[in-house]
Amino acid sequence: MIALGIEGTAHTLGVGIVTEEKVLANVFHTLTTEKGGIHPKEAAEHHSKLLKPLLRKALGEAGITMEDVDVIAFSQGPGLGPCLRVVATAARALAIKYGKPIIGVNHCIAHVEITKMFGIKDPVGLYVSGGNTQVLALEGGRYRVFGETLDIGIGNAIDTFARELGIGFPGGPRIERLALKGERYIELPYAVKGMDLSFSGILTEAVRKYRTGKYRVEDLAYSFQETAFAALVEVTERALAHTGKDEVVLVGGVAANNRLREMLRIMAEDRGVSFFVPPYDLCRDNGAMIAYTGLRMYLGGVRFSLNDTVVKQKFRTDEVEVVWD
Amino acid sequence: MGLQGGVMAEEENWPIEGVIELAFPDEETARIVHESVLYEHESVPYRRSRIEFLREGNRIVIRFLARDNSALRGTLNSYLRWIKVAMDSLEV
Amino acid sequence: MGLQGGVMAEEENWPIEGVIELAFPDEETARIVHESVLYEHESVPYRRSRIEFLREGNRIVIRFLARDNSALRGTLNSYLRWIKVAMDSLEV
Ligand SMILES: Nc1ncnc2c1ncn2[C@@H]1O[C@H](COP(=O)(O)O)[C@@H](O)[C@H]1O
Ligand SMILES: [Mg+2]
Repeated sequence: MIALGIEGTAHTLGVGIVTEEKVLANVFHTLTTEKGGIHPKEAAEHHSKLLKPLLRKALGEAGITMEDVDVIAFSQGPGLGPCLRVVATAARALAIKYGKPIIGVNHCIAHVEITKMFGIKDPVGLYVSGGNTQVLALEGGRYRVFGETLDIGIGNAIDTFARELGIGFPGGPRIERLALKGERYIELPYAVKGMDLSFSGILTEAVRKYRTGKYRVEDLAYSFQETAFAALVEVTERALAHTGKDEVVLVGGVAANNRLREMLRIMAEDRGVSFFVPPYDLCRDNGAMIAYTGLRMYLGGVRFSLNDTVVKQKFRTDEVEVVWD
Repeated sequence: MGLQGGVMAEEENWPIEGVIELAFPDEETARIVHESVLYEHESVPYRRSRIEFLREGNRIVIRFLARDNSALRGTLNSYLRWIKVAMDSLEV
Repeated sequence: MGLQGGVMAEEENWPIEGVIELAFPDEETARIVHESVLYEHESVPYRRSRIEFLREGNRIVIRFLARDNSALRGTLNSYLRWIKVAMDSLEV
């Protein structure tokens, strides 16, 4: 079967086409602004302009037409209202015109589900992106959140710090490069808060220390990463211990970071669990993960009426009954 | 002009009123576009604007009241964006 | 609905038509806003949208035709922005 998925929860619009086994097309475009941050209506406008070209590009790359598609999936939430509404409207129009089933997909779950295309069975997921930071895993028929950020996403924390240093957006790759030249660890607040995470303390303190002019930026970048990532690894390890699962996956835009990969791999090896990171185009926000999750849901018997397609800005990870696994 | 229809009440609080009609090549296209956007329409909170969103044959009719200029702009931009997206999706 | 008035011709090429009416507290305000915006109105080139921009008593009436959705949005946003600017300057 073939599924087409449209992703558009935040600043990336993506269209993916997949089968149960492989990705036939996965195209996207991200709205970038100089100042960083996103204005929801601007992002919605971006998505509405790019929708047709991206749909055409994806169909072209997959070498199929809309008639060949069996299921239409879209990112139903969580995300920015105006962006979600664009994507849902497009998915409905396609579904009605071509008479295909439509499935609304939870974005956070899709980030983890796509790893199953690579043989992963039942992982603990560390999902790290600009706006989201979550440790999630299936338990009792739902994806439970075993820890998440109480304030900003790890990606946003890094980007904000980078902007403060005047090294532009997106900050992640640049902070990573700077951190390689770090030599000295500078104390920053610990980010684990009970079960959850908080990155605003690290950010505030790193910025304060930077402004004193007494610290090397390389050391600050290095310390920022070490402190924040240690917290992510700790919460992930706790979820592994709690669930007894033997697979851990790293997903989301921040999964690009080699230091985070390394720290997680070491933890996984220590525990004797397997560790997997999907190819980056399937880690970042993308349509293929939406298509794939929609397809799995459909094959597992999930059906949506048009009434069920209303967007959910605050769509919670544990709201979805995982009947398809 | 004087609009008819359900949304037209409390004139003083809604100093802006209007209608936009969009003609489509055929009734089927109008129906798909209308139905695709209808679910967004139904989840729009009533606040500073009120909207009727109807299909009549091959036309979509948007009737509106608004408390102020910027409410109107925001609302019309949303509806026109959704309509564009639905129309574009039909052309792939 | 069927709009009357001078701009309403060539239906096929102008699949979008509409009217927006804005009521002002009094005729004087409507007159000043209308006059301020009129200069902008008169310098807008006829291209993918056509606009009639009138005052009737305490109301400003915008009647329009557009070739497509984005032409309509562009035009409406301009007019509503000019009107807002004119209104804002009356309040200083
Ligand atoms: N090498 C990297 N290290 C850390 N963060 C990164 C890296 N590459 C990208 N990011 C971050 O990933 C986020 C975007 O991912 P997403 O929100 O999933 O689209 C941004 O906050 C980026 O700064
Ligand atoms: Mg994401």
